[in-house]
Amino acid sequence: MKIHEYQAKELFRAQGIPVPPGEVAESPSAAAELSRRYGKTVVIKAQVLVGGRGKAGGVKLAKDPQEARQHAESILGMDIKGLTVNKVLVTEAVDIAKEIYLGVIMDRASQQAVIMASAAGGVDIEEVARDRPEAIHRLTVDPLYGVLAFQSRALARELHDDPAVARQIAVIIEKLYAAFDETDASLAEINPLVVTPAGEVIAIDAKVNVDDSALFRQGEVEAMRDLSAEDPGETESRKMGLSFVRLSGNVGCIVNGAGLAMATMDLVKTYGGQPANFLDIGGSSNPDKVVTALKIILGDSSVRSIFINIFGGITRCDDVARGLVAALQQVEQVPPVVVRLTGTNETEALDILKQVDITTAATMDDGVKKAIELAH
Amino acid sequence: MKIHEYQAKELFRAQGIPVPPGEVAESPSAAAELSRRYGKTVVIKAQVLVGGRGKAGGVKLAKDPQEARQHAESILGMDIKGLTVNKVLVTEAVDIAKEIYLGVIMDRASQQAVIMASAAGGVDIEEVARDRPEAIHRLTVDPLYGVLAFQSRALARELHDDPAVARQIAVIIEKLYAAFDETDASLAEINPLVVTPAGEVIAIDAKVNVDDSALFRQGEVEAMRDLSAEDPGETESRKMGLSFVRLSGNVGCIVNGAGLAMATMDLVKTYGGQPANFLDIGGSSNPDKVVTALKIILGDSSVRSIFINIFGGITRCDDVARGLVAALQQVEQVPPVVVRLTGTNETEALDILKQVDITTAATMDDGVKKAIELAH
Amino acid sequence: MSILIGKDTRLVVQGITGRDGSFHSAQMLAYGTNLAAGVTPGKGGGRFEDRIPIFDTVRRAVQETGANTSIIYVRAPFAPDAICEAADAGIGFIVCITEGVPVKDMARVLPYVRSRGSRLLGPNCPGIVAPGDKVKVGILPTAIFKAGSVGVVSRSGTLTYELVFQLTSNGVGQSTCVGIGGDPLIGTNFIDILQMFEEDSETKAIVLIGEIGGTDEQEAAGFIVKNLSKPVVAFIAGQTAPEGKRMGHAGAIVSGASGTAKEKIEAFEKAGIAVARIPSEIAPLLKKTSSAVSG
Amino acid sequence: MSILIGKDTRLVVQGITGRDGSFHSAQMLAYGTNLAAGVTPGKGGGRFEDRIPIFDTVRRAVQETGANTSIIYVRAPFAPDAICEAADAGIGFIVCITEGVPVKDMARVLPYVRSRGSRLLGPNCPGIVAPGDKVKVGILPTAIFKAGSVGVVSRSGTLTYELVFQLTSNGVGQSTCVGIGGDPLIGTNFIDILQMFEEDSETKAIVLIGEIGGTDEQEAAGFIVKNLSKPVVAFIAGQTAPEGKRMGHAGAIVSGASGTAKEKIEAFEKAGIAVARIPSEIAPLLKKTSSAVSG
Repeated sequence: MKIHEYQAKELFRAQGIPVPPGEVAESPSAAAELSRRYGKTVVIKAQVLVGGRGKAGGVKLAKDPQEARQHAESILGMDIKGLTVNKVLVTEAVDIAKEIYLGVIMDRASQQAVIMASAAGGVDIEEVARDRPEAIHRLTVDPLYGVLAFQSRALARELHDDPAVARQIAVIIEKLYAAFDETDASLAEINPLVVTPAGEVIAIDAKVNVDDSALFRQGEVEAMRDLSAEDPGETESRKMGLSFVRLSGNVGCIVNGAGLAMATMDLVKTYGGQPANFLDIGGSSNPDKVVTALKIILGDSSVRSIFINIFGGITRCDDVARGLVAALQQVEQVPPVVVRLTGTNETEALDILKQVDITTAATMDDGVKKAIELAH
Repeated sequence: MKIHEYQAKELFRAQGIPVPPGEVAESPSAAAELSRRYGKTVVIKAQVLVGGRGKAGGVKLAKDPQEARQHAESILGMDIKGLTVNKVLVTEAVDIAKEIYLGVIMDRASQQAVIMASAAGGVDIEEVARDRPEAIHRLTVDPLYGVLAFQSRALARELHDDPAVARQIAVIIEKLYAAFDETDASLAEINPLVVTPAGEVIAIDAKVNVDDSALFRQGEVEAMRDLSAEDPGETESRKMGLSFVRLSGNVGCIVNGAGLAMATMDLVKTYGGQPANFLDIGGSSNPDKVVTALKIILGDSSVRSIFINIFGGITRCDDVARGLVAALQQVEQVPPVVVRLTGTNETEALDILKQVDITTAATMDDGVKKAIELAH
Repeated sequence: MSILIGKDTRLVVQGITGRDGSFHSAQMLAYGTNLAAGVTPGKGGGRFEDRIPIFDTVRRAVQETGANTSIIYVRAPFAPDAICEAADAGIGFIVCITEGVPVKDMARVLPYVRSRGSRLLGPNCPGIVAPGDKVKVGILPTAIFKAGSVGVVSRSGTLTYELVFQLTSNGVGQSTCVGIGGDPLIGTNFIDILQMFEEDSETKAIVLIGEIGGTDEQEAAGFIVKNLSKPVVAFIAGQTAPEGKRMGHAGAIVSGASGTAKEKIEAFEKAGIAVARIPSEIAPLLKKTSSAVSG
Repeated sequence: MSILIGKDTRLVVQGITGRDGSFHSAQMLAYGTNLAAGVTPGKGGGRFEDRIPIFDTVRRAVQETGANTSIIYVRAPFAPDAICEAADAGIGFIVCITEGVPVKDMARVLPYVRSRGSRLLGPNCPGIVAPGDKVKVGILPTAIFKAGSVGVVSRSGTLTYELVFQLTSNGVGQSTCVGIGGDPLIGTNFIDILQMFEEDSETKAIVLIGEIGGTDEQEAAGFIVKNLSKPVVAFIAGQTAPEGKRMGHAGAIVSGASGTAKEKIEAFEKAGIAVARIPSEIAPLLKKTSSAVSG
């Protein structure tokens, strides 16, 4: 789960990481009012759950309330990579002497958290990683010990020569890891961590992604979820325990199992079609899930046909077929549906499916081809 | 460092371990008042930093305020193994269906904390360990993982057959370990942990010893230190960074180093004398420490002679000698003193010691023998 | 011979009285697995299907029945503890089916399991099947399998069923089929299984089923070139997956430019390993690469 | 040959600019120890006595000077981190002089050190001296030593000086003298050192100096009977220590009936090991037990 910059900064602030004063505004007048209150130059920053807002014009300096209002006006409602900006963060501008990159990720290869840091901060860290990998310092954190003092101290010394500044950075490294650890994050990042001309160290940006599997014990983070910033289909599917991702094609896909769902999308593409979505309904034959899945897909007006690909496995296919029939009867104005069902009691299942107006397919290849054809 | 039962119960209560309501009283009338407030049978328990108070008559049931007053009167001021009772704990009596022993110690052999538990609680656990070792269950706790749920569950099942009771015990096991861990304890013990006829589990006694080396970060526990309950010599020596333990003999000992101090005491005994104390002044030649050491020893009127045994080591002996002279000149009415000094600049040291009226000795054996003789 | 499981497997099911645990225990028994014991705290003393003894703890189950393999069906918040319990009780091979285990918990559990000398498969995996021995430790549907000489290793669930079904339909039997799981941190990875297949005399060729996310497939490709003598056919799901979205599995996510299907396919092809572009190509490619594959 | 230290020792001093660190560094240098580097965070780039380079981190010291042994003089709250830093930097042998390290910290540090393949001596120990090689890593006064064939291992500090002084005064030289430290949890115990002395060709006889608290001496007695061919003379301090009182050292405490000097002396005598009742008996006993001991 992703949270906004202003929310990540709240988590950092609670941990004791220095961040500049700032508040969120949902209207130009609120932004102007905040600018007035701070009484100095502020930054107006688009709050969207996607990177690249700077290049899209979503971050602007404002000297006075009038300018704050103007910039907020231009940023609010802006579309950044398909997401609409509903909130801006109004935050005090900070003088910058040096920018540092600091991030913690859960590293799959070492199976431990890794702290990545670079004295070349403020830029796209993936570019640095590609072009100048030696500019990135990596510190693997033993999950049983956390960040040890000698580690944060040594890393901080790599980032800044001034011992007084390095000491501040060492503390921030430990606190960033604490924030990462305590919130079950998969990523916690400060880019840039700024050293001011006066030698103070401040986090002027903040990014935190949290492990979805840990949300059951991260109530405070879960409460930060911004439903207005996500696809309504994703919200709906999450509530039903489905997994849904919208794509831009016209062949809707309903599949049981994530790997099979991806392989089905890939096959649609291979045969010249365009998948409209990823949708994994899991192992159950519960008709409610199928109804929800159909409704979510039908919410996308570009969908021209739907391919349902179920590998029955241990689930009995006749059960699945009954669920499908019940679901299809509850939903109106369905575009053509192609069903492929394999597994125990497959024959009985095909008999049951005769009750509804659908096309059946014997194999995945066959089903995909038919669905693409029907989408034309 | 040892703390009183009522203080250990405060720590347990803060951790969520069930303990009966209770408060401390320093006078019979206060005890009577507490009994009135609870309005039911209470137990009056001597608060002394030593075991065996039950056998000494320091624990008594009181049905009403009058009885509470009487028992408090008899217990307050009582001498238990050389310690005077200044406080009693007045606590609600609990009905007992079963008594369990539960303790956590830092185990030197495995270098980990070990939880010891026995369904034979309420008795001297060292006796159980000797006579029926199979009645004691041991659970070694990996310091990097703490008590895992499956471990506390399995241990609790060994202690009680009723799953509902065992579940309560499992939670208490985890909380007792948490109290142990969070307070840097060397021992945390509940004896007995009581199961009531109604199936509730309650800690009716509590004992916590804390690692002296960790007191610098255990301010809350350090504040629990009861100076009135310890030897004033120990208090004084701790303040000066010395290590002192009073014994019952008449040959006072001042030694640098713990092992050498013990060996010196042992040698006094071997040669027919009785050591009056253990006193380690550490590696320093600071005259203030020697002054303090002398004053502490002189506080004991049974001391008839003093043996000062210093193995100079890296410290220069002439420095030590100057410290000794300064110290002896600051203290009046000193019993005969024998000094043995060995190490660098030993000869100069002996010259310096001629300024004061003391006996010198060339070896430890020689010094001990002379001190014993002077004590007669 | 099969890998990891076989005739010597004596299985204990952790969470045997739950909905999934009891259902799949019956399935495993029916296939032929030697199900020695079940564990559900507080239900010790009972029996599953009137014959399999249930214990309160894994340790007791091991003591009483000699169980050497465990499968875990308990809910995600309790699965890490269940894994540790099995390792602590001396279980050598632990299969965790449970989905949705927090990654942070796995980061702590994995060194625990290793320090006790155990091997973990999963979590969030479908388990393992040895068709020749008729042993299953997991949730895979047994009807799709056929004894043979192809080792299958996969990060996926139903996609594995589909691909195994296609192999069997084409007359290609399997030696062992292993689902390593779709989570970011797992106990056993491609390389571990590839090494075992290399050493397994029964296995003549290998199918590797990967998906987007992480670099396990790239590392597997490097390992195959250096250490494997047996032919491998790979398939990677998720070529159409967008960046930054979790595709069902917690581990199936493209981060920035890393973990894409394209990058993984290229890694295999650079290493000279055949990659099937669509599922139905796998069986023909296998037959082409290995004369030992029947059908 | 000596044990643990010798001509190959390249020492880094952690806390070299502190009061104790600088004093003892000068002493070690004067004795002949190869002091390769010092470490004090924030003082990297400087030099000790105008010649020994000082670094900010142990890792850098190891990289630049090839240090393989470390000695720690930092204050107790920071000592556990210093030990971990040394182990993480690849230091094979770490000596921690610091007194007053919380026991809980040591319980976490010890597995860390082991997992990195390092050995820790201490904490709260006087260190180690090899008189034949003129190498000292610690705080022991060098004037008391004489090269020879007796290995000394002790839980104590000044008592060790006293006893070594008596050996030397009686013409009995030492191969290596090791202070294992007086804390309850230590990195290297009697058995570890006894095993090394057994394997050390230079050592012909062993003096073991124990004290009250714990069961290390009892275990050492058991180990000696089973595994040692060389004669051992033991001495135990604390026969007059009362129950429940910490006698200076954190580890020197009799708990209930356990950890008494009596119990330890009995364990040695049962095992047929000579026990000196008073310090001055040690040298004569040694000469009686071993013809190899000169003097």
